[in-house]
Amino acid sequence: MKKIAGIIINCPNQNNLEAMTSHRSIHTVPFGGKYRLIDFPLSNFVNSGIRKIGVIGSYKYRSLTDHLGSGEDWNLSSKSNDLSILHGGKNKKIGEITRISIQDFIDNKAFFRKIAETTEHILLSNCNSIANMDVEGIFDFYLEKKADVVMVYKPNYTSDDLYKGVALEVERNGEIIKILNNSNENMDHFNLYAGMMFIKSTLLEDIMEDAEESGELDLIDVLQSNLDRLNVYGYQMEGYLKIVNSLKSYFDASMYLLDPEIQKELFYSKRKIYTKTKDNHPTKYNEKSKVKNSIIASGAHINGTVENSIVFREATIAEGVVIRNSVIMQNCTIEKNTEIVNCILDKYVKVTEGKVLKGTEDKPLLIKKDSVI
Amino acid sequence: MKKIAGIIINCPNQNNLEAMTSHRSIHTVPFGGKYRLIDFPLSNFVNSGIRKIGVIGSYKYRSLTDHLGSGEDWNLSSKSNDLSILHGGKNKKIGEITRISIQDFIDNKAFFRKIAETTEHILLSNCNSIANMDVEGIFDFYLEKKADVVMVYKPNYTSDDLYKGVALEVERNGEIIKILNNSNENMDHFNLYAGMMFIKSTLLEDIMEDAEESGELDLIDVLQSNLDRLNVYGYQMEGYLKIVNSLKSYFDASMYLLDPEIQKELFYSKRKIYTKTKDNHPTKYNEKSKVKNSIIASGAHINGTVENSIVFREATIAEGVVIRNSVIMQNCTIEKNTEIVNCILDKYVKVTEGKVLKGTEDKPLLIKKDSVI
Amino acid sequence: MTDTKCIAMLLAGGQGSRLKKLTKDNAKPGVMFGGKYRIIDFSLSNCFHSDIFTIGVLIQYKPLILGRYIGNGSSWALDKIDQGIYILPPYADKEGERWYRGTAHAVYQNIEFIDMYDPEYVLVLSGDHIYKMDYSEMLDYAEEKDADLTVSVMEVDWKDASRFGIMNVDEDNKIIEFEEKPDDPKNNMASMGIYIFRWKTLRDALLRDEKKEDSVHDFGKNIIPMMLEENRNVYAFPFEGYWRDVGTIESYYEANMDLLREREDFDLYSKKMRVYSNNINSQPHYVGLYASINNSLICDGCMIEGTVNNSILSYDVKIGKNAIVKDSIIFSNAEIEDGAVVEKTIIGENMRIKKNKRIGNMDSDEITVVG
Amino acid sequence: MTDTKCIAMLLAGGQGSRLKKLTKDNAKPGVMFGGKYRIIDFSLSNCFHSDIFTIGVLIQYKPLILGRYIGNGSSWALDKIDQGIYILPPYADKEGERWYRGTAHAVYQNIEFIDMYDPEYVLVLSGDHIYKMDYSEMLDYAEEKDADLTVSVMEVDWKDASRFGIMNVDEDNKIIEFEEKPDDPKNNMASMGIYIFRWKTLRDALLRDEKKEDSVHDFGKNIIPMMLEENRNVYAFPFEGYWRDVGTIESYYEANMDLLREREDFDLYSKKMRVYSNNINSQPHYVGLYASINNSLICDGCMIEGTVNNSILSYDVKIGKNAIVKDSIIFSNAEIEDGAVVEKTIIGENMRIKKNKRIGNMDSDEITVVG
Repeated sequence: MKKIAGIIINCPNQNNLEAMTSHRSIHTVPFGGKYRLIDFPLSNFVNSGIRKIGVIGSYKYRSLTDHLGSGEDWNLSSKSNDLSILHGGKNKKIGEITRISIQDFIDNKAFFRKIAETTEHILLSNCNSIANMDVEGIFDFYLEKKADVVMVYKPNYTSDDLYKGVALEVERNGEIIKILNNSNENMDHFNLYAGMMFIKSTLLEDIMEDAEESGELDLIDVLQSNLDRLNVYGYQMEGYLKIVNSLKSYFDASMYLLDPEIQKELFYSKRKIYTKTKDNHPTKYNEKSKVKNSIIASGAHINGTVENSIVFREATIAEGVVIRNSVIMQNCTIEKNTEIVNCILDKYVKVTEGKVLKGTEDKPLLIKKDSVI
Repeated sequence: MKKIAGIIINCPNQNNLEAMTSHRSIHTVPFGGKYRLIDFPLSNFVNSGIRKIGVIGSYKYRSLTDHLGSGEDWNLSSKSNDLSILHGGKNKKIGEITRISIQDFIDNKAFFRKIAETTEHILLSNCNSIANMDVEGIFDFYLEKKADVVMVYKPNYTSDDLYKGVALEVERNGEIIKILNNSNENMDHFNLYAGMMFIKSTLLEDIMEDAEESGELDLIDVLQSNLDRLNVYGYQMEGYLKIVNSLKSYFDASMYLLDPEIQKELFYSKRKIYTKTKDNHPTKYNEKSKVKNSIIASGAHINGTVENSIVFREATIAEGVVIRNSVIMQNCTIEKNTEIVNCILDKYVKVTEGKVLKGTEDKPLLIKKDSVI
Repeated sequence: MTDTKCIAMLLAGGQGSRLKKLTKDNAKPGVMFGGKYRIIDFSLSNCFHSDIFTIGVLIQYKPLILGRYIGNGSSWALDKIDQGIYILPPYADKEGERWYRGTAHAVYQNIEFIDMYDPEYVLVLSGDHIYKMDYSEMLDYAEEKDADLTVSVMEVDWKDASRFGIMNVDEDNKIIEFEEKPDDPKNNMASMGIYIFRWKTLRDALLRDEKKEDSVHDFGKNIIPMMLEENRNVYAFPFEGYWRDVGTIESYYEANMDLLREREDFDLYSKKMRVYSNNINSQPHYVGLYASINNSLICDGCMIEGTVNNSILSYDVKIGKNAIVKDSIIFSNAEIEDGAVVEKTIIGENMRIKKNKRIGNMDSDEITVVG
Repeated sequence: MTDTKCIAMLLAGGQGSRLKKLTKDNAKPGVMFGGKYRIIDFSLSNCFHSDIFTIGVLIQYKPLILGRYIGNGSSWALDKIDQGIYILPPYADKEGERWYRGTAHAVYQNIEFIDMYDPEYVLVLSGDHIYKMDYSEMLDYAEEKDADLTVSVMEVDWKDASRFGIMNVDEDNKIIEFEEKPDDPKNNMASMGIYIFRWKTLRDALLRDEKKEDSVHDFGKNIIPMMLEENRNVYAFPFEGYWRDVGTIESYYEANMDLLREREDFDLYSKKMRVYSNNINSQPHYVGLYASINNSLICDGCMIEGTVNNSILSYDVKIGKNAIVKDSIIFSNAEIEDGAVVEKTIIGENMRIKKNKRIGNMDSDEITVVG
């Protein structure tokens, strides 16, 4: 995989995650007990042997640089400059759905120059697709088809929330004949673009050059209008995919993790999901703890009842607490005799003694980072 | 030095470096053959044993994250989170001279919270002061005086360029009784604030809190108006200091490096100046090379004449070239039979065969990054 | 960086045969502890927190696992330029090939290493102790006393005193006599096996000891008695707090169980002098629908469907349905299959306890070891 | 990560006594080369560029400098999770203590290490060769040929052939005969001492060789002949390009001087398969007012006031006023004082040539070594 460079794009429509993205870019939204969203695409890259990776950031870069460092936790080497954090997010918002900003590429010409000598193919990925992808399989398909572009899709996707995404019409031979914006189309079942594509690096360079002149800055649009002259193929992925771009989809994706099958696919695969390691002690359960069907990260103290929930690193759950169907992020402190149902508690939230917090499955209650309730 | 955290500020008036700061923040302006400006304050911190360091960036963060990585080249450990790259540069421009934006601190409250437990003193430094500072000596003075703030100054400074800086009036016992903006005062000799100060962390927190209410966001102004109620002392530094904040001062500072005494003080001290290491081969001189009184970094190819100049890593100087009193940055290519005098060539400049480029000592000619002449 | 005032030499040499199967393929300091840790983590983390960044690890028995575990030292933030953790094995030179023949001989063989740093003091540590200690306080003490040798000591129960090296001191804590495992101890201040030597003095002592034919080249048996005999400045540094030698299965098991007792004198959970380790990247653990976990420590990657009580589970342990684990320590990647019962047992890495099998017994005095 | 297909075992063992003073305190692969490099940089950089990220370095002679130099492997971008460079010294286990008794025995002693990765192939390298080579091409070749053993070979001058191990091959490059230093060579295809073994086959061969009392446990003398005898698939992989064994002062000196000749077959200056090394943080070098430098390689930290011609200067070398250095190699931190003349000489680390002293002679056949 030496001739591939990977780029994780800065999803422009990140604001649907409400207060979760007010202090951080969507890349670093905490997920699954110890991860950040970007860990999934980044691990997918690394697991396929890609060692030139650019991550397009935003002006809210602190949590991103803090999380990634030089990439050593993803097995990336600072010596060989495997990981670059790129400028990003200066572009204006493009419509409602996740799309790809060509301006972000143009702003990082220095990166493209650096990788030019050794790169023939570029793998683009969203930062918010939860999946454990077989990138090598996609690449083989891309080579075999002699394609200019291969877009990965999840077939027969049933949209279970407001998000509709980019839909693809795919021929039997795999060719893509139409790219649709499904927020307009309102289809029930469709082929959802999974947020990952291979593209020839020379083609992307041409597109960047054209875009500087034409001002057409959405890569999806450019591909759609050039489908006739380019070899654009769709690769049908198997397995689990969830794109996180709304509070509801975040909550759903979290709850799906409790499904042993999905857990197995994401975490027990030979392709590991990497994240920043931390020196937490093992999680301590006391005499009164009652935990069922939950994911618990290290460094936590569990003294109460936790059901169908995700508990992040260093959270403290006091005695007499009942937590159900909730996401409790890192460093939260839940004091005695509180009840928390269908909630998402961002980092460092403190819930004081005796409080009750309840959302619904359809509208989970989000508590902002650092709040004291 | 366990109870000190160091913060390198984002000098708001960086624009005086003209095209050198159009694509990068002032932190990462290349200097002295292989360094970036930030290497000096960062090495000063590290050499005194400070291991909690924040660097306030700007929206032009790519070169900064690329240069610093996790800080391993400065002996900082990613495991113990020694180095944080902080948000910065959102504040408006405050006057003409280098001052300190309190807004940048407010925007990074998460960092201050993280260091709060272990930190009692904060060392603030500009990113553009060229000096090899004895920080331990300053700290001892600060403790001995039981000071709230110690500002380091260079006594009897003669301003040799347009830059006037912050001037301090200091009593015999070291107390500072007045802080002046010398661009207004136009003094010939004065005590120049060297861009480094110790401040009690509780005091800085109070100032941040007040600033959020009052909107008074320049730390220098705040100190000036509170001189009567605070213990603010001046520490008289010895040795070489140059603040780089204009093209002229950049050029002068570069030429001063050729002075063996200044070289010795900056580079042959026990306190080393660290920078990002690179895998360059040793510099290759050919049969025709003639080099006098110059600093040459590794990875260069020298086949011509170089006098009184600074040549950065991986520059190539062809046969028949004459370079005098100039700064040739990384990856420049100087083709045959060219003449370059009193110039600053930014990275990746290519000068084609036979060209002549001349500036003057007072007005050196700056050639922008990536230019082909 | 600033001059190196003190470097550490960590004795990780011995076979540790009293830990039985736990040291079958592994040096003693490399044995897992407290779920996610290995024994050596405690000394190495102490070094980092004490600003001691140069550590030589002297090892000749089965160094593979420990060497890979230590890696570049970055786990303990000890991956510095020109400083860090250096594995120092036996080696050959022009004079020939020599194994380490005693604790002092191992340091003698690495005089060249120490001289590269030319420190004022050398801290000698054992790799099999569980404790949190800021060595910089001991170093300050050594400087204050102008001591050639400072020995860290702690009060032990009088009834145990005869199992330790006992230091008899004057009112200034100067050691006037050292008795190795005395039948009739004069006091209960026991040596913890932590020494700070003035390097100049130690270097000289090592060179002379090496030439003595009757010496076994051991710090406790030869070097310290020699220094006392020569009237060197030898001081005791009194340490208060939790400290355990985990050289036997019983002491190893008890020290693990201490973690579940939440002792105030040994707070693994506080961020103060946090114990670092080589963190494995494993997913958060999953607790199943019918699981029950009480008073236990659980690491990342575990999948628990059964009952876990008063136990410590390392990384990636699987506990099947209706399985019961009590008062036990399970090393990483082990599996307790459905319906199996494990009591008062230490289960080694990668072991598998078959369905419905019973191992160990709560009521037994013996600790079962499976490895 | 993906499965480990091939790991490397780098033989860094021998004393290298033919390099005289250069290996006084240092293993041969640790000797400086080309100014900023050490010999081992070439093999390690090759490994990185060939996607071989797991390397065991087998060493027992004076491992201190080399071990510190290799550090965490990050210099060659080999600091991976569960992969990287591992120093493998001799060790003790329950059966006792054993030194490495031959190249094959050294690998035999580390079967446990290799088994941890369970690779399909093992690449065996020497630590004293100067060359750039993409081993992944050789690995592809080995797979294509379904070879149990692939030996990298190159054409040497016929007159030199009898100094090498010579491979006689059939038209498919299958090796049918191997002659160690034949008086009357049948061809000029010499073994470069680079082997790719199928691990299963090698493991078996090592176990059997270990039991043979008459074996010296050497790859060239025992293992390869045994495999040929047993009619294994043994193939020659023809290599074209620059390759030097730098085991003697003369060959070491010549290989250094080759760098100044800008040979097309060995481009140190290109970014392709760039040679990595453990970079020292030193300031750029300074060239004084009266200095003259021609056809030379100069590293960071040097301060040059005199004349340097056709020479290689490592880090932090000082050349005084009116000093002359010609056709010489100066190791780091050495100083040539004012007026001294150094010709055709190798000056070791930290050496100081006093004022106006003369060392070496341009016209001599001998290369002077000061160290």
